[in-house]
Amino acid sequence: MSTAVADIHEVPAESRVNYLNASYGIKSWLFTTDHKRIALLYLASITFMFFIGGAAAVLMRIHLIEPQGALVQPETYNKLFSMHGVVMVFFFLVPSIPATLGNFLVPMMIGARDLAFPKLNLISWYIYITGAIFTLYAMISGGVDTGWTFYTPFSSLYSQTHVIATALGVFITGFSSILTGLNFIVTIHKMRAPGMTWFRLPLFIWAMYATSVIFILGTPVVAIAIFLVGLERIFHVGIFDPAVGGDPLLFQHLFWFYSHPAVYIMILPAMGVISELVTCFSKKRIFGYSIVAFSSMAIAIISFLVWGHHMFVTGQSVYAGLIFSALSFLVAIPSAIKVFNWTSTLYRGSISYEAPMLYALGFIGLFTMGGLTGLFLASLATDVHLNGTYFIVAHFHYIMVGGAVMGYLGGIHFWWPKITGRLYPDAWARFAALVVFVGFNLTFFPQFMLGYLGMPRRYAVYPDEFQVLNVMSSAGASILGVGYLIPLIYLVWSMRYGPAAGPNPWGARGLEWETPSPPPTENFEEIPVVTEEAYNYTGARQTAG
Amino acid sequence: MSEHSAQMVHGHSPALVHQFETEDQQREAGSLGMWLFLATEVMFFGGVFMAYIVYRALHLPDFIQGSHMLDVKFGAANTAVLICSSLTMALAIHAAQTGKSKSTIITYLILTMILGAAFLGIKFTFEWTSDWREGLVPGFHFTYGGPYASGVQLFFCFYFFMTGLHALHMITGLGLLTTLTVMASRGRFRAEYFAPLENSGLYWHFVDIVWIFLFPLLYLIGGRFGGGH
Amino acid sequence: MSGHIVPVKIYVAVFFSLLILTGLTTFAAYIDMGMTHIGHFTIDWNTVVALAIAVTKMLLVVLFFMHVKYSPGLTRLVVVAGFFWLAIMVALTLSDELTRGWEGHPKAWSTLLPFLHF
Amino acid sequence: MMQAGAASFGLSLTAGLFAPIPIRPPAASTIAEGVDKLHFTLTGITLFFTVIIFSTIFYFMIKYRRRSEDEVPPEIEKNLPLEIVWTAIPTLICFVLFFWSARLYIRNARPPNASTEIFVVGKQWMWHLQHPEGVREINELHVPLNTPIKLTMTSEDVIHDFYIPAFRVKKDVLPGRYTSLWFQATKSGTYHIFCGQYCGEGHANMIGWVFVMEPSDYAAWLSGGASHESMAQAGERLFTQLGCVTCHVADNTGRGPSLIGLYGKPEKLRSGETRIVDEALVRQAIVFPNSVILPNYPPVMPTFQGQINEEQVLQLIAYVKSLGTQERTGK
Repeated sequence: MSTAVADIHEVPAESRVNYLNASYGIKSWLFTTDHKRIALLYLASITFMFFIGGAAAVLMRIHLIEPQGALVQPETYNKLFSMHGVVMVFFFLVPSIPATLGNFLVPMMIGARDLAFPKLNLISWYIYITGAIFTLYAMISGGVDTGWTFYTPFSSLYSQTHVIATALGVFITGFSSILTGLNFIVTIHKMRAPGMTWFRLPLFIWAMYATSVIFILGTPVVAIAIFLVGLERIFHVGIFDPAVGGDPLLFQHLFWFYSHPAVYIMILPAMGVISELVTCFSKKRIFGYSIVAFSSMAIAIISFLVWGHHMFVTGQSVYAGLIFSALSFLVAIPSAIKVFNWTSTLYRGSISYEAPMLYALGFIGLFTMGGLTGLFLASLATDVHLNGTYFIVAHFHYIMVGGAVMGYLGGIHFWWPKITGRLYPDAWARFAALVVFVGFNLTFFPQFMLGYLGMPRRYAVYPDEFQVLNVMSSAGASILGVGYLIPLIYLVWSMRYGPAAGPNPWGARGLEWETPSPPPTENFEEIPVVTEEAYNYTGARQTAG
Repeated sequence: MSEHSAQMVHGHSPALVHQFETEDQQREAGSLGMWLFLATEVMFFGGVFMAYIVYRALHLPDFIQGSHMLDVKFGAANTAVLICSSLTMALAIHAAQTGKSKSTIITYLILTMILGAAFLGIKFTFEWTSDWREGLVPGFHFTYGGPYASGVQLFFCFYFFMTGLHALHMITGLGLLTTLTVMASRGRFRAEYFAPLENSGLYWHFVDIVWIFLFPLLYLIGGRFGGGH
Repeated sequence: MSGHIVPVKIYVAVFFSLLILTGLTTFAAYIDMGMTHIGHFTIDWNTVVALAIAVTKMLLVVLFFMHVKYSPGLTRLVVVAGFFWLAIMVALTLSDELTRGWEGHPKAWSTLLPFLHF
Repeated sequence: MMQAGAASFGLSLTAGLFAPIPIRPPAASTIAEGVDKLHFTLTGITLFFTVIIFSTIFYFMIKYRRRSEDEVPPEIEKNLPLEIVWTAIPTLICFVLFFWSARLYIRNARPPNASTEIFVVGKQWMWHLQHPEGVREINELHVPLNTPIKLTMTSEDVIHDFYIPAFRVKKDVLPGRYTSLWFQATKSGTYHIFCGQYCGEGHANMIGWVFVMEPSDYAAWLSGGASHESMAQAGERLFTQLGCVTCHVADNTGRGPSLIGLYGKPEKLRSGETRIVDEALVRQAIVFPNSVILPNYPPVMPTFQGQINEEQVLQLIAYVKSLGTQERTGK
């Protein structure tokens, strides 16, 4: 695939200089501008945030075992779901794949030495950390109870909790996303290796590009919306206060203008990962490369046109509702195309079932369900009944957890040998993937039924008839929780005790697999020259053979 | 770390950093980065403009009333000042581009800074100060009790938020210009390398454009004849 | 590419155009151009003129001072994308904000009748 | 082991507890059947595609499992007709679904002209309901069977949401605005009212019951208890108490326009726009008087914001509405 093939492959990982052992000490990490090290800084921080958000989820699920609430006061429950939402959305899901795998892989996959602006990349991480500190401070000092949506006028005038600190945290973190997106777009445009044309790019790069477009065009709007909430709260000046002529729905427009595309910030990178995994483990070129690539861009663009479907019952006009409903159906089409193409890629492949592939197949199934249940919510008449119920909760968890988190875990497992140079125990990993899949479905499938039966979300207590399904969901959540802990244990274990991975343990194609594991600081001895399309699994064997 | 080795390998000028292969690539990347940043700025200001448009439509008479309480001559004068500063900024870049002496570049940069400071001076001393005296600052000192009081308060909310956000960008721009002046005095800019100058210029012009829209939207709503419609 | 050198006289011409347009927009504000009511919408001609002048000024700055006239297609794409997205946000938000009052009108539902009789 | 545990737990739950779980909530309004039909069609579509995708994946997983490390799968070029087909099918389905759901939505959003109007005020964390006859309820709503009911709703504080799952209706209740929803109950019984929009600490307790009664029972319930003044009467009393009556004189000789014959008709405002005098406009006139001045009248009306609550505003509106049916006495 490239000319940069040297005999470095035979040198054992320990004796070779790579990005991990090039320098030591805490300073060499905190002041690094190496995209690979920054990726690891992100990995550590978002994993930390994931388990904080996860802890909140565990407490909520325990609480909901009893209709009258088994654990906490309603006030505390409200803070728990707000914390869960804020942390998971802004501090885990949005940065998850882009900031870790994206940071690590974008330069490597396109054959560059680093991102275009390495210092900016480090600054992004510090901005993220600053935002996280504000948000964690808000939690420790008493929490916030507005939900992650900060709806006015509750958030701006009525809530008695730490809205300002949380909002500031979210506001600041937004700039981290913007700068990451900017960095990616410039890098993908300007730093591709010779011969790496747009249609030779791995689909993960297309996905990161589409995601970055959303980052830079959507995030500023939510930043300003949240800023205005802060102003309103401090000065009571009436921006969203109807008593002074403000319109609370305007906040929702500004908020969802970003926050709906944000869902695609979460799922598009996962789709990119899945394209890599499915091709590698079935040893085939992706079915319909250009269509999958374009569908990523289509999703990114259409995602900005559909936000009003969050507002069908909020007093938005009937006319706007019709427009947004029609546009919302549009986004189903490129998503469906992707699913069909992934499935077709399996056809006549040579499929093996290492852990990353199990995550990928799980993703396809769960995303299909998550996507199809989205049709219920794009449909005006059914949305009226389902909006604000557990059906919504189930739907977006199928997309965000069943989709984005499965993709994230699949990607982490796939590139772990590249990142650390070590292999993890595959049997454990497969087992964990199954536990996650089963636990996930047990947790969230009952919530579809709860929603249709009419149970509203964000209820600290609920009528007795909903208990059975809630208990089922909580039981599933305990399995899911275990499923997430197992990889944490064996992945950490493998960093020290795992066998050396070699440059390409999966027999995968792509520039990142042509450097040693872990890669040297400069990524490539010499910038490779690309002469063929991505995923050339069949052709490669013939030339190498 | 590896910056030096990369330079030795490639043997390029000291302005080239390790991740780039050529100076052209580096310059294009910087320029694209700046443009993308400005696109995010468009959306950032866009959010406020959006809110402004909605409220203007909802409370047109109130906004006209509020607008008529601003002094149009300061707004117009400030527009002219900013346009002048955009010209001097463009000329500073032109000077670097055509290899003029560093004192020419510095002169234009300092002129730009003086004009920028003049803008802020007019804004703060003549406008904001008198608004404060008249009790037109929502949240701090708002005593206006005439017709459309709540809508006028909303208007002044937007007035202060938009001009404040703009002033913040101006101050950032002045910081950039200071850095550029220092860089210019050290002879960093040549006809082959003036990317920081060019990219800061883009930013400065963008801030000018924001004001070009703020002026009619805040000062001239619904015309300046009589008492509105 | 961005190496293009714009002659000083173009800068100066743009500069004077901008000043003249500033004068023009201020002057125009003192003339009552009236309003036109079309159905639910009201067009305030003073605002239309003021915005048209502002857009012209913006184009002058973007094309000449910011060199977009001489820039590669990618730069233009970014500029267009920025404003296109802004337009999306404004248009779709206004599709709600401006039509919200319509439902109070008995006739409003008749515009939706095609949906009921297909 | 964990998995086995999970599986047996799941099985026992399924066997022991699944039976009493209903698969759909009670359907007790004219709207419910239509929504359910669409819902189950969508469920069918979801199941169909989920089964197709899952079974295809399983089939491929088994059929094309890797048998040896050296096998080379065939090169399969993309298949344009196939891509077109599987783009067209979802597009077509979405097209049909959009029109179906939009049509249903418009029908469900448009209250019949002959609806009985009931007024709802949401407040952290309870529902205040007022019948035009004057009966007031908290967290309970009594309605007659087979009668179209229109709820006009507003909030005293934050955004709430009035949700009756059994009727499949839901609408946010906003401060500073009136939203409405309507339904026609088809089954007697008692059904949940939920607050569907998170509104703070007591959100989960902001629930109530709707009682659907035979019309005769309803009439008895309405007339039972102490004698009430109707909403319009209460409004008239307020109209005098607040001094509105001093300017809005019936024969149009006061400083403000007479309100007789005003309601429900289009009026040209001073700003040039023409608006129908409806609930929203009357509310606006009470809260932001200067924004809806009629030509020929000075902008002298003070705002009543903060002096009266939303329920009283609704009573005033009911009174203005009752004046609307009277003949206008010129200008």
